Amino acid sequence: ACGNSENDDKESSNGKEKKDNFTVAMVTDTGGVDDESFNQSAWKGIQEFGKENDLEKGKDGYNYLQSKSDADYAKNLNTLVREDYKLIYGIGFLLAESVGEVADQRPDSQFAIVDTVVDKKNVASINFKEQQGSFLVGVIAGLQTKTNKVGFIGGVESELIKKFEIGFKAGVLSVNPDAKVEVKYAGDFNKADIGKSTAGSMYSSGIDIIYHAAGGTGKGVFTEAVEQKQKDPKREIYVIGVDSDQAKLGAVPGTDDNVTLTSMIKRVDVAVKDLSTKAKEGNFPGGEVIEYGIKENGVGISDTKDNVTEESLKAVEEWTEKIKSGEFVVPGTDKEFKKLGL
Amino acid sequence: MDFYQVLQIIIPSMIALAAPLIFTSLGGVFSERAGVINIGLEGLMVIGAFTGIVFNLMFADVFGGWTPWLAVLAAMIAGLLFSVLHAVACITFRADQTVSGVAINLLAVGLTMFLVKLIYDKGQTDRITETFPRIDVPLLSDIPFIGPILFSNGYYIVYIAILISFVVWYVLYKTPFGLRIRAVGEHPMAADTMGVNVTKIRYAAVLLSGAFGGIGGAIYATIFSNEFNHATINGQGFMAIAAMIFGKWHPIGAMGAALFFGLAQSLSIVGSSLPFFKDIPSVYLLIAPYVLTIIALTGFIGRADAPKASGQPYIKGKR
Amino acid sequence: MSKYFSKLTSPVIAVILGLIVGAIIMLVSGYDPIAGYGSMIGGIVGDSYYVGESVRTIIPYILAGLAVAFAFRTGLFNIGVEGQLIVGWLAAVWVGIAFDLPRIIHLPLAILAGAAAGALWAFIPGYLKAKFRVHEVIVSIMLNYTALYVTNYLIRNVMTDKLDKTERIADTASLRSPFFESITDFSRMHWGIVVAIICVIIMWFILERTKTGFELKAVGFNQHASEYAGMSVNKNIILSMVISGAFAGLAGAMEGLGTFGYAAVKGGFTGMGFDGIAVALLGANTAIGVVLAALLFGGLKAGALNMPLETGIPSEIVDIVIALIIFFVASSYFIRWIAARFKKGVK
Amino acid sequence: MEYVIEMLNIRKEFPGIVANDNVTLQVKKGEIHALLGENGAGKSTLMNVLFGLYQPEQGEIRVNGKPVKITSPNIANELGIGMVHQHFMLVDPFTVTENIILGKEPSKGGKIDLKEASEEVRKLSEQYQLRVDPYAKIADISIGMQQRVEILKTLYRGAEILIFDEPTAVLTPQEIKELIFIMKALIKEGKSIILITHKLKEIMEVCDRVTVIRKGQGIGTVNVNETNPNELASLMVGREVLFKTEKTAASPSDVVLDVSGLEVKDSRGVSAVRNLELTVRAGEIVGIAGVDGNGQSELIEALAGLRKTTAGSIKLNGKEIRNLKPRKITESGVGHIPEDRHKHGLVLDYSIGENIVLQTYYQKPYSKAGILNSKRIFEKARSLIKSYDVRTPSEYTPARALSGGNQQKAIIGREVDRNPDLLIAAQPTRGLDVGAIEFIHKRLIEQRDAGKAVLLISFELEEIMNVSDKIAVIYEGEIVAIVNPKETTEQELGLLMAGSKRMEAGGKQNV
Ligand SMILES: Nc1ncnc2c1ncn2[C@@H]1O[C@H](COP(=O)(O)OP(=O)(O)OP(=O)(O)O)[C@@H](O)[C@H]1O
Ligand SMILES: Nc1ncnc2c1ncn2[C@@H]1O[C@H](COP(=O)(O)OP(=O)(O)OP(=O)(O)O)[C@@H](O)[C@H]1O
Ligand SMILES: [Mg+2]
Ligand SMILES: [Mg+2]
Repeated sequence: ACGNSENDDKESSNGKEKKDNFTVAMVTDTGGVDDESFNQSAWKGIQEFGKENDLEKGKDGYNYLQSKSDADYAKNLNTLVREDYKLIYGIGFLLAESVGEVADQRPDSQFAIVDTVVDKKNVASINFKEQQGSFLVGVIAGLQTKTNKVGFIGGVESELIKKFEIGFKAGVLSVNPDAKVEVKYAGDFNKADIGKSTAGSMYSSGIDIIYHAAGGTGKGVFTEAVEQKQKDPKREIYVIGVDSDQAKLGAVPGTDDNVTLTSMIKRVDVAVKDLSTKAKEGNFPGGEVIEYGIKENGVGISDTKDNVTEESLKAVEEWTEKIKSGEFVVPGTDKEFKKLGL
Repeated sequence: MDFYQVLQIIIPSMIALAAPLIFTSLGGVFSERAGVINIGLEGLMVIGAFTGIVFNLMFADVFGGWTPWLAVLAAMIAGLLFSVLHAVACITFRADQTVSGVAINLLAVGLTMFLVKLIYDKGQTDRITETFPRIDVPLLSDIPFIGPILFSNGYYIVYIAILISFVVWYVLYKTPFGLRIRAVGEHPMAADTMGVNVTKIRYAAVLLSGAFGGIGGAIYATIFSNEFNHATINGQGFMAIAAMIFGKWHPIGAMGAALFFGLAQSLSIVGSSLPFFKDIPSVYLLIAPYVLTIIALTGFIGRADAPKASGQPYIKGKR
Repeated sequence: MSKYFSKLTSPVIAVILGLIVGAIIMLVSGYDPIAGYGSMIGGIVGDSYYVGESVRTIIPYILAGLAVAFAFRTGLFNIGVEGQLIVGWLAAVWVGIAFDLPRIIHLPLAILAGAAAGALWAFIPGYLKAKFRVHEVIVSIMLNYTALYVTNYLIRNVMTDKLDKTERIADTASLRSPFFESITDFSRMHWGIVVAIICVIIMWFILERTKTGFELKAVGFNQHASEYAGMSVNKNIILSMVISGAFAGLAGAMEGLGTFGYAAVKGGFTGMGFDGIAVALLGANTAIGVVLAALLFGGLKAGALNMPLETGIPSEIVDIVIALIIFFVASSYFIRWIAARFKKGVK
Repeated sequence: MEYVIEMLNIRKEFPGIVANDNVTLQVKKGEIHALLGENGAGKSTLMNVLFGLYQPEQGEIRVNGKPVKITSPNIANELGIGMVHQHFMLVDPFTVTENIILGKEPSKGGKIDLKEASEEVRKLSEQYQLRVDPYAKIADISIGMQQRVEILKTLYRGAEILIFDEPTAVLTPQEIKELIFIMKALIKEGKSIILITHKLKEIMEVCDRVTVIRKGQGIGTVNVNETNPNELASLMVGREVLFKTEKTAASPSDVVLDVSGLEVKDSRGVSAVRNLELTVRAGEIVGIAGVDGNGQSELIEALAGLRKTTAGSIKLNGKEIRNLKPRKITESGVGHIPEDRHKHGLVLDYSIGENIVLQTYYQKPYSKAGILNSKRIFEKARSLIKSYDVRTPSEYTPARALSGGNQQKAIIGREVDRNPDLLIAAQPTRGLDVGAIEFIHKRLIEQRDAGKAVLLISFELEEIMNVSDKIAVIYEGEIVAIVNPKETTEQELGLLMAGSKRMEAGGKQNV
């Protein structure tokens, strides 16, 4: 690892006469590019964009800066502006404020933000219809629960995470009106222990499928499920992962079992690559909000679906069509959910 | 959900949450009883968590089911070695013990994260696959009523934590070594004039605290986070210090305090699904462990005095 | 002259030793320490933007350091600076949002609200220590968590409707300065630096020049003698915590009114409170020492951000260096011992 | 002649000071050998060298004629040297037995064998008639018993040579008697003793020979039966010392302090002062005589406002001051030299100058509008340091660095300088050398002659007899008798203090 970075360093500092590449870079939130969540996914998208356009990591190509605290967002964004990157991403709604501020200060630079809206001429906002993906995993959960009790564990209650919760609830109840969905918020995205204990209490109370939208806290949900399964292999309990395919978190050691039912996928990489390409071609959608839903291939369910039954898959397909065609609109807020009358 | 069922959910999670705190606070008891304040427990837990996870990842293929146990052992040794820094600074070089502890904390996080990036080239380790298995304690779990509450669905290491606190009590209060530790923490010069080697005893106590802190960190990481990153140990060391003070620097007291913290935390997690707690805004449940601790300290636990010489370097002949 | 010199020698030697050990670690790990430190220094003073950002980083470190140092000087260990800082942040932002006032009233009011909230939060451990002899360390650790959860709750449920951060404060309550921004190429350096310096002077003045300071320190050293001398031990314990908490609350207010302009739900502690302990101790708990320590500490932290981008060295190396420096300062006996050996050898 | 201990030409330096300069001490087997010198003369240092706590820069130590190197207390113990330190080396929360066995614990299978230990302690205490309760906690037992524990500690380790560093400074007359008895018993058992004391009477009573040191230098050794207190005192101080403090007859006038029906509870809530009646007039010194633990401490604390009283009245110049805050009491004209100078009297980490204004820092001219005027503070300090002969490098020196005597002088200067109507002096000369004692007694009498009321509390009968104009005997929290020092004897006082004889009229009469 270290040798590489030394080379990077040389290349980047030697290449003083900056080529006229279309360079892109991103600022992570405190999670970093290996958070197994949207930072990682975004970085993947940037890397792919780089590969397709023959760019290298470094000042002439693509790069990222990790923030160690909230205070670093603006500074990191500014640093990237000063390094003359053509398109600069702020990954995560936490960076909204800073992106807005720096965008004002640097009207000639192009920015993009993920997961929220920054209403500035030189900022493009990438949003996802997480409720749609969550709806699909909800359908699976609704059909496959044996106890008619399913759980949802959110990180911190917010508009964004609410979309996951509401979509999931709607999905479960649409196919299984008798089911009960228990919702709990851990109050933190980074407390695996809370996730674990919460999952423990849910499983003990008869819930057999848990969908989490809780980042690091959610990892604790997997741990609990795996341990329960290890102790009692006959137990049928599942976790539904989020953001990326989390199946590897659910593998039960020493067996072929996996407690991952499926995962709700949010293709930040697709969106980032897509937007970068548009910007390179001179079509930077500044000031616009670009929504990625099922239709845009921005959300969906994971490829790993060994535990998903045929019946569920068929249902998922049907609902996918309905959503794509606009026949069914998945609710994303409490209000919309009530209107649905489930 | 009836009450019995509630207990079945709360109690195992309480004990599990308490286990890392128990070990770490016992470490604190050793060190402070010998007169060396150890604010660095947090850092020692970080070292333990890091070592436990890295060892686990490296040797899971070799040791299989024994890996978590050996990882804890490795973490114990790592914590012990790391605490040598604290010991040398505080005992030999008469450093301010609080300062040294703060340095330990900073150093531990810096060093482990530096190493994580060096080894894994990312901000956290991979996830471990060999964890402590869930067990029903043979025989005991069959006891009617309390069996399912206390001895089912737990981890062996958690029960060991409770047993160890009794062992520590025995060592501190029944053996010559313990007598010397306590003497050195109260009145090092008296101990010195009685032929007790103050330096040696203090080194031993600080190293023990490192070993225990390392174990605590490893258990936490192995049971709860399954990986190591900068936020894996996030204040547990300070909670362990609180447990130690709450427990009046007594091993059994510290264990009791750790269990209390575990209970309060477990309540805050499980509470929102219990009938009685359901309507309480979650913030009340979240702060309950901390507020309850303060109330308990104010109300009925009352004053406890730290070992008299804690915080002071021992300089021969100085009064 | 020589007195000051000797006071400074061991910290300076400690800094040098810390940097040397850091360099060794970089070498062993296969990095180039010169490039590493070069990029770090670039990140501190490289150009006006970085200077501005470094100054901004230092502001809360100074105030948090003062908070810890003040308590230490009066015999108390305020490990609750973190919590006091968080509530001070929120209170200042709240005033910044909720009122519509001319700047000359609004800004001071918001700053004072931060100080008052921090003071109030520190009053609790002070009061409990005075009245019930409860150890201030546990109470303030517990209050750190309480502050975190309560402020998060307030932001989400009271100040906003389930949002993760408050709206921006009014311009009339902002510490931001177009002037500083213009001379530092849009850094977020703000007027908080003036507040911090005023507080440094206040702390020095209270402790060294006032009868209140005389009492506070006396109570810290010897409660029995202070009581005998007619001082109120309880009052002074509480007062000491309250003043310390006010500094901590100000640290938060500077973040809320200067750096950020809003308060956001926090996933965990800011860490500034704990860093304040290190700053205070590195600064030997004196006002001027805290400034120097904060300069070093904040500078290194600000510079660290530059290292991964330029050289690929994990920025944690800076944390290691800081920790080592603190170690060496703490073990100044060791440095003096070496120095004595050295002198003897020369003779 | 056979010496058990020989310390030859010992030199011990501390940074900036030579504590022992070429001192020689030779102790014969079976003798009690006194070590005499002013405060800070270097006695404790010499003994700490012998006990292995300090390493001498020069000189030789021989035990039973053999040269030895004593590098740690452990080695001293092995050589049969035991030390009872000036400040007790006891672990407060431990029991008597635990303290005694620490470092040499009998154990069985890794566990301390408390039974055997207690048995051994009991045996030892019987053999030497050192009454202790093996199971009591140190914090709960009297100073006298603590000292017996210290002695047992050395005996448990098989000490043949015992060092006592100022053992009597903290004891009551009764306890001193007991200690002397014990020392004699130890000699009979073949032990040898080195005794440090400032009390010449004790030296004359029990010792065989005396070695005198002055300012770190050995002055010489004399046989006790060939000398007298006056000679010893001048050997030690280097000048003549007056023992009987000279004073004219008192001329008491108005009542300054009037205590009646006072009830005070001690820290455990037990009644310590009961229905106490006491008056002190301007121009007289009233001494309170009594055995330690009869309510003296509680009485003083109540008078100074440091402890709440439950009933009665305390009038100062006719005004009620009972249960007022300490500051109100000080301001109404009470000066107080506290019993424990380290605990109450001084903030040891403050400079001596700051300590001098500890009671007045908030008043003009030392502070104005809440701001200290350090110039005036240290001016004041300089003048008091001069007039009270406080030996300190400067007014900025931390109080901690001063010797006990000089600390005491600073406190007295501070309290007297405030010109209080009533001066309470509690144990003002404890642990001080004769020169310092003389100085302090003079100051007390000066106050009296200036028309102030002085209340003196002391366990030293000699001090009470010498200085007081009137003696009130306290027993179990009551004043059981008031006597005129000129008309009483130490024997009579002793009986009164032991509670065996009450004056017919109770404590109510005024002389
Ligand atoms: N630990 C020390 N560090 C520096 N100087 C010391 C130390 N201990 C003693 N001294 C110095 O040595 C001298 C002798 O002190 P020592 O305690 O032996 O006196 P002493 O004769 O026992 O007095 P006292 O009668 O008051 O007990 C003192 O004047 C003091 O300055
Ligand atoms: N740690 C120390 N550092 C410097 N000087 C010391 C130290 N300890 C003792 N001394 C010196 O030793 C001398 C004698 O000390 P010591 O405490 O024996 O005095 P003392 O008059 O016996 O007091 P006490 O009332 O405690 O018996 C003092 O002059 C003091 O300056
Ligand atoms: Mg002495
Ligand atoms: Mg003395």
